[in-house]
Amino acid sequence: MGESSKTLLDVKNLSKEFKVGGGRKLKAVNDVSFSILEGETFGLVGESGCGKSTTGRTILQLYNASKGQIHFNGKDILKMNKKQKYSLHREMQMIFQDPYASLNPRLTVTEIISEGMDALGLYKGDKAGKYERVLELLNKVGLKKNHANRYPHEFSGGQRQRIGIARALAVKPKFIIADEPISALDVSIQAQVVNLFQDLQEEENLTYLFIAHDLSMVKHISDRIGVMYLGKLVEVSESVELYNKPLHPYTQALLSAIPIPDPKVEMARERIVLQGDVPSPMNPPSGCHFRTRCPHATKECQETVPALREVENGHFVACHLY
Amino acid sequence: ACSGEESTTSQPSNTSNTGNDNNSDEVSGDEQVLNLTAGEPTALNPGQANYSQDQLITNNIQEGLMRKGLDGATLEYGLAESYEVDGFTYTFKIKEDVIWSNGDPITAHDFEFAWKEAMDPRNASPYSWLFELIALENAAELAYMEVPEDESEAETNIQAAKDAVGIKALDDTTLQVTLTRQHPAFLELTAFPTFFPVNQAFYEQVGGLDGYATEADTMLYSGPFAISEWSHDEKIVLVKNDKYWDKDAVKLDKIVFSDVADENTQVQLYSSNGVDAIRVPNDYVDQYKDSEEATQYARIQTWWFVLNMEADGVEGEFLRNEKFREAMAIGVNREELVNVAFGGLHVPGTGLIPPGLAGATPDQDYRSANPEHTDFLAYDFERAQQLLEEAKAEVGQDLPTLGLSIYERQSKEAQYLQEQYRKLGVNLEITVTDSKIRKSLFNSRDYHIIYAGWFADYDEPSTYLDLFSSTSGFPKNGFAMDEYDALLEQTQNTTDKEEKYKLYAEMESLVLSNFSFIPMSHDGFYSLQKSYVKDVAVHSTGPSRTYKWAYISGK
Amino acid sequence: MSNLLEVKDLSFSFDTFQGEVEAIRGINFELKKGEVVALVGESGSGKSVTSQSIIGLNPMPPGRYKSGSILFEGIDITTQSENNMQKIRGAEISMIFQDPMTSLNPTMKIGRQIVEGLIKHQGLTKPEAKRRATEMLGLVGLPNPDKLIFSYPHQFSGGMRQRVMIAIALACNPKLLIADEPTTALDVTIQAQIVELMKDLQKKLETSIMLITHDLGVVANIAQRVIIMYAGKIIEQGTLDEIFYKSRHPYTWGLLESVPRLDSKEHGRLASIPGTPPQLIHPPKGCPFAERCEFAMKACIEEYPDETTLSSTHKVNCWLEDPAAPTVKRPVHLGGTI
Amino acid sequence: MGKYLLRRFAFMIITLWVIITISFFFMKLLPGTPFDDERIPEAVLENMMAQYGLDKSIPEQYVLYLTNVVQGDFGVSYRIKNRDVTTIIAEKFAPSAIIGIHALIISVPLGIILGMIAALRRGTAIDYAAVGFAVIGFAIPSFVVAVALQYLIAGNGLLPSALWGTYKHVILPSIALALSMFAYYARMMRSEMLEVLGQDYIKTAKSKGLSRPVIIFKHAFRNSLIPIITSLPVVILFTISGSLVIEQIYSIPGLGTELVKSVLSRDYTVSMGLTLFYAVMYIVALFIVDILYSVVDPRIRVAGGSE
Amino acid sequence: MSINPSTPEGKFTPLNKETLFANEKDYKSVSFSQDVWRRLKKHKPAMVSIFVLITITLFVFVGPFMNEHDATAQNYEVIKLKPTMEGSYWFGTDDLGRDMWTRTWDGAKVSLLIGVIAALLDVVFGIVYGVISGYFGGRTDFIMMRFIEIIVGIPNIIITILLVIILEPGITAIIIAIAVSGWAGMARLVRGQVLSLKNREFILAARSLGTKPAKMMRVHLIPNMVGPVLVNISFTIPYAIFAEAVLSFIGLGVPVPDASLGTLINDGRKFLLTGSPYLLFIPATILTLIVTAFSIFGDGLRDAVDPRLRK
Ligand SMILES: Nc1ncnc2c1ncn2[C@@H]1O[C@H](COP(=O)(O)OP(=O)(O)OP(=O)(O)O)[C@@H](O)[C@H]1O
Ligand SMILES: Nc1ncnc2c1ncn2[C@@H]1O[C@H](COP(=O)(O)OP(=O)(O)OP(=O)(O)O)[C@@H](O)[C@H]1O
Ligand SMILES: [Mg+2]
Ligand SMILES: [Mg+2]
Repeated sequence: MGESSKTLLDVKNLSKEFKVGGGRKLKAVNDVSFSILEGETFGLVGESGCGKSTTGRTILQLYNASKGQIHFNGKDILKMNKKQKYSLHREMQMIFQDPYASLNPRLTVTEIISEGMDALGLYKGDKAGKYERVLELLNKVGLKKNHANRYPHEFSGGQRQRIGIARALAVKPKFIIADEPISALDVSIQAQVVNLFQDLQEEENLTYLFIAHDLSMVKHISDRIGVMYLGKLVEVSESVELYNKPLHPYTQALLSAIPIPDPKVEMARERIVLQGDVPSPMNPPSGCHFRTRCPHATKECQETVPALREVENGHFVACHLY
Repeated sequence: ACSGEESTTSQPSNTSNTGNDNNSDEVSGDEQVLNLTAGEPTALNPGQANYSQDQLITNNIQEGLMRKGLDGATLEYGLAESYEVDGFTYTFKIKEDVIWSNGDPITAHDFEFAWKEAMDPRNASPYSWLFELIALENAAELAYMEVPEDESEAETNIQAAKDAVGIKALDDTTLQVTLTRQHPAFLELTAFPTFFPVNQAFYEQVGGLDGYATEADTMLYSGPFAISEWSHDEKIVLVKNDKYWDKDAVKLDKIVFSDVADENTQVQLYSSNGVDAIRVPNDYVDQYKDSEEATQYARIQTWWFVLNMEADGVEGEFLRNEKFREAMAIGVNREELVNVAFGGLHVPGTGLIPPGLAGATPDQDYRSANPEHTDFLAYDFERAQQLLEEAKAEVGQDLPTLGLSIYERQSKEAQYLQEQYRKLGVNLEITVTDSKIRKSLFNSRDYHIIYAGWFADYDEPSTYLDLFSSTSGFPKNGFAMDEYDALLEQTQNTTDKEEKYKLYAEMESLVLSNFSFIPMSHDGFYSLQKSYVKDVAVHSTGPSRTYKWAYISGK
Repeated sequence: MSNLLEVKDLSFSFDTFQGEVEAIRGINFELKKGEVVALVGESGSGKSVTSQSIIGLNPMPPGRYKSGSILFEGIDITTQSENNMQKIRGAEISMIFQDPMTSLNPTMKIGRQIVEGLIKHQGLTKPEAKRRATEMLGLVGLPNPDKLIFSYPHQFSGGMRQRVMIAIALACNPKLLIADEPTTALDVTIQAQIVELMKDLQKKLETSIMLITHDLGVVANIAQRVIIMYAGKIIEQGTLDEIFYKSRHPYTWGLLESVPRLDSKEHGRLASIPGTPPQLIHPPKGCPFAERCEFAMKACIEEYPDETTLSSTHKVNCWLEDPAAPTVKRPVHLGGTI
Repeated sequence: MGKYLLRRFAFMIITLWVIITISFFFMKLLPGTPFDDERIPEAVLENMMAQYGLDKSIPEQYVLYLTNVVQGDFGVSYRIKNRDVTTIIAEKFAPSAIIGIHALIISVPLGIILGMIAALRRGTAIDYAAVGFAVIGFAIPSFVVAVALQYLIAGNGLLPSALWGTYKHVILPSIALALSMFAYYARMMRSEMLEVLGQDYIKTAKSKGLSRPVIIFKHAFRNSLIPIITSLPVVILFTISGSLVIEQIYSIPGLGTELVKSVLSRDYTVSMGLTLFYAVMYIVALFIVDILYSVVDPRIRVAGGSE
Repeated sequence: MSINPSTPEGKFTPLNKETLFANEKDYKSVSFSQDVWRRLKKHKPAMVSIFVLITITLFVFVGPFMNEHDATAQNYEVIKLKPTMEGSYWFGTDDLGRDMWTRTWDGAKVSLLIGVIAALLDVVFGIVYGVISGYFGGRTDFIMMRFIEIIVGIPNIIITILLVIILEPGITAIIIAIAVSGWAGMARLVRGQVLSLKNREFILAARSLGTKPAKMMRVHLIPNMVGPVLVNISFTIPYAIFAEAVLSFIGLGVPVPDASLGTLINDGRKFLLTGSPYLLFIPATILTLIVTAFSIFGDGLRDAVDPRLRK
């Protein structure tokens, strides 16, 4: 991380629409732009349904983007042919939210971890080599050799998530999209996994897109953070800066809504409690999507969509207040 | 007629008579209602009546020139009062005061109209060939004519042909029928539904062919009964016809024919007094044959194996081999067959022509008069084996499994035969086919052996022998013999009965010794009839029963 | 303050195919009038079973009480007939469940779902009950309550539904409200709304609340007392301050440490508890945490430690409290003193 | 909504058209003709075929049939002279429907009640007995049931053993038909009820202190009925459209028998008419299912229709 | 955080963690199917059903050889014999004097065969169709599903009868006919499974690893539908057996002299009134047993594979 690094991923004006019943369209991701530097952890936060997973999956080409560009390592992913896209998986991997649903219950740990290697044709014909690699990976994520031939249902949630991580690491990717990798885990386990993430980043020089709704964890692990609301990126900033000086009213509310496990701090805290619920992405409010819940909403907010602008060095916000 | 599956399952045979739901104690005070079973008629327009149930009901609601009497066979006058024969021309006098159920008089014109309508090629009557059979003048020209596309042209041509046909109403009560030669069953056939009258005015009023006799009220009745209710596929209710000329002879008030297709259900109904008579299904014979209510009847009918001499392949080679066919014919014990598979109900099939069909003299039927003509069919297992070996040697191949097509209800006897032939060394594979498939197998010669049958339409051997001429189109197995055709023609021109029957016997032997039609059994059946049902006339040919004289007593 | 609820030596097990699941094993605690107590623990530690025992909703069978009593205002819940329980439920004790999406009957209008309890417990007539239902919906901050009572649950968002659940639970002015992870299924901003609402209502109505959660942040915000559960046992309980600043159990420490704090500047590693909680089918006979405990000693796996009373409110079950045991210092960065 | 209905209707028409086409050509594959007398001379047979338009090429016949159907003319039966297909179906439908409805009236409520009792007494002897009965009731072939009833009950003269006409004739076939349905619904209700009883909102209802009967009838019952009610249209369709076996054994002039009869006797027009009739009924039933869903389940009401 | 070095007794000696986890070594791995089997074993009715099915299957193969009679051999001396030990006619004889014991087991074999093969065909068709429809989705799915509606819209019995007639009656025709009209349900089930699996994260994970569609179906989709598919099969088999019985009823069943339970029962109807009711009741009982066993087994299986019951 650091200023000298080059940009690994550059997302420009990315949009993703889903067709839903009755010929209507749902804009899950709406004109989102951000970039991630090599070796950096970029956090993406926002409430349920705001399009975080969709962003991640679109980058990984699990969904076809509706609009925009995604440059990875300087190459435009969206213009790649099928074959190139396959080889892309070697560099980009994903870790999923639900440790129970993300492992095929019919496969052994070895089979799960070697799937990516098989798909890319690594260790073709070299069974022993492959197995060696599996054991190495298991060791790396803190599992034991004797776990290799077990089935997922024989593991606890935290252990499963480790298997998922090992699977992603198997192809030696540069870039990992972690889609809420810890939200389904017990508190005492979350820390184990987050630590593992950090260790791996150091060892393998990984770049992360870390998706979560738990701002405290995101802040802990990320260098920079993007805040999403209803398909839009509303604020992007260095994580400490974001915490110290949230600009967007939504970010402010989000921060203040996070409960802090310290009674004294909690007691002293002044809380911005937002009114109302997140509107449906099917028909988002006009203008600024957040205006329906924003304490500062003006007429302008109703009319024009605020663009994401750099208000301070490296601190972007999409709000008419700035 | 052919012994089809439908014609036997819901045959006249399983209609029976009798009974009512009410029991009053006075003998004479019984409610005169009879509950019977019969399949849904396919047509009650006499010219279209085809299946046995059609004929049964038509026979009881209409009347021909003649009618079969209470003894089942003797011809009585029906609507005719008298007739005269002059060479091959018959002149019938119609009774003066006979009327249709709507009050219109029944006239000679009604007969002329009905017969011509039955021959009209546009109407495609299933029995139009009967007119050719009796040698009605110019009947074939009309019945088998090719109908021109153009409607008016068709009308003209047909009208012309109709005018040429040898039937004419000379006046309201005089009907002249001109034949080109003598047919022995002609008079009997005037009691057959195809020859029954139709009232032209009414016929046209209800829409002609498409409308006549499709419902109870779209037909007129000339017979002892009229239909009061016709619930299709459920039941037909007949009531006494008050306009019938001989209505005093009719004692029943009502006959209910219910359509009960399932044999087991029929038995259930009989035993729970739901119906008064049934034909005993083969499987129930043991149970009922000693019952007081059971009567055994012979149905004039023959069941035979038809061996297809035009089949393809090795199978065909065997079927064309006379030794093989003979082995098939003598390799089966018909005595055992009738005992095991028919509960002793049938008689062993000893010839083409079943027992019961009229012989040369009134005191003797044809079959018993000609036993020696079929001696070569006698069971001889060893010889059969030997013949089979010889056949194999001649063909030079192993005998493959042959297909045997049967109706579902022949399953038991077929399985018996299959086992017997297996012992002989002939393997048969049984396929159950319905009559539609059988028909197409026949036509395309796409079969090895079919287990078929034929029952007499009238009481004279030619009802069978006529079938085997090369022009009848009946033998669909490659059987054709000039010698036979010549003999047939000879019989048609022979007036001497004795002489004729001699020729008949010769013809029969000719067919049988070809061994491509192998008789298995002659039909017989038990009818269960409640003892309170009296005087039902049972016929062994044509429509199966007449209820004109029937009554209930002592229920 | 007198005790509203006293749970004494309560054990509860489920008989399953695999064997007996000892879901809770001899727990003791009490709850005072007007108090907010948080029950904290990891998944499967027995929080829900505990709370459902109190309201008598554990499925029996397969569940069964093995020992102990639950005294609610002096009445032992474990021995009450179903009929008596029906009088208590909803009227004296009511409950909010974790998932508002599934906890409301999807085919019944909101209004009726609130009214039911009112008619049953307070003997109100229908119009009265309806009026009260409207009032309750207003109280939990839902707009247009008089219209909402005719809506079906699916027309509401999760936050709104959870408010409806709260309205239902509070409709009959219960003395005790059990909230089983009421905000876990909700978004952070909505969670904040609900927590604020509960706090407000608690103040207004003086209902005692037993809040079940694994989120220490929420605990810090709302609770007065905290009970920490682990593998079917209560391992530590105390006031908010006692737990957050003076806790004595290594597990409590671990819990507190493993949550990153927004205000902490450093970007370093989180303290984590290795391993996973034990199975409850054949639970270890000693301290269930021993396997994961940094300080585990021989005694820990042999015998379960007795309760040590540190203050009238602060109790802990840990062998480290044994005078003979080595002294272990509380991690410094957790704050507080000792 | 209007647009939705229109679209739906358009699909129905297309579906029907495809069904007509498939079954038409399929039936033409059958060997044999409707006219089977072996003695009918070829000339006469040809005339007969011509009379029904069967001499034309199959595509021609198809076009003709389709044109007629569009005009509401389903033709006349080949088997029974001059009987209109529409009339045949109308007449045959009545007995089938009567028996079907009786069977439904007997089986559905009883099945639901039994299933409910079993669910509420889960794990007890009552439950085992009910489940056992339901499983076996479902497994006994209907013709064995029908014959046994005929033998045991009608054999004693209590009820007519077969035939059609009076109300007495309805009872046995209805019971025979009802048994397997009864068993089916008992099982279905039991599992639905258990499923619903395990739902969170039942816990909520309990936590309100509602009594067991209130919970069962106001909360559980209605929701467990949803799948049953919504499955009903299709089940009703199959029930009232006639059971071949029952009709045959009790000699009832119904649709089931007619269907088999018509196919076996190559009565193309009737077979086609019946196929169409069933298809239309089926499609309509599916449509009703959709509507029912939105009626009984408010979650779907708002979502609006399909997909 | 440090441990005070002064430890008075062994009781408070720090533990060596290695020994604590030592017992993990002899852990035996259990695959998903073993897990299901383990659960199934606890389902008593299902186990009884399996036992019944195995017993019947055993008799189906061994039964005919237990006495000296042949299924089609006719012995006119012993027509319609009641079940007796004498001459080892344990189930009696029929109206052609054939041994019912042998015929019943042979018939059960045919019925089971029809059930099993029809189910297999069903599975093959249904799975292929359903997987394609569900996996490719969109227009393909739409058209394929409409086609299913059409198939279901044509009465089953018509399709079955037509096929049996066209293909000439025989076991093959019956199996094909039953399979053709039966696969739609399976296809729908499979499609539904695929649709729900498609959004499961492990499928997304496989896609993100670059797994190709063929492997995707083989490794990820199909194995994970095994549970519901098996449950469906356990209901398809009795359905097929029933369907054959109904075909027997209209005379389109297994060709004579072979027997299936359906033809035996149908033939047996006439013996109810003629003093040999056992000719109906024996095959009927066996059919009922088979169907009952299958459906109870299916229930048990459903419980065993139901993810909601899984932890
Ligand atoms: N395959 C899909 N088809 C249709 N709509 C979809 C699909 N996937 C996601 N959506 C919709 O797109 C929106 C964004 O979804 P997404 O999963 O990206 O949100 P998220 O921020 O990851 O939420 P969460 O925190 O719940 O995971 C949601 O409204 C969701 O309903
Ligand atoms: N009906 C039941 N049958 C069998 N075991 C059960 C049942 N209900 C709960 N358990 C078991 O009891 C133990 C405690 O469960 P409980 O639901 O109280 O945990 P919890 O602390 O509420 O966890 P969570 O945070 O996941 O809700 C668990 O091991 C659970 O598996
Ligand atoms: Mg997501
Ligand atoms: Mg819980």
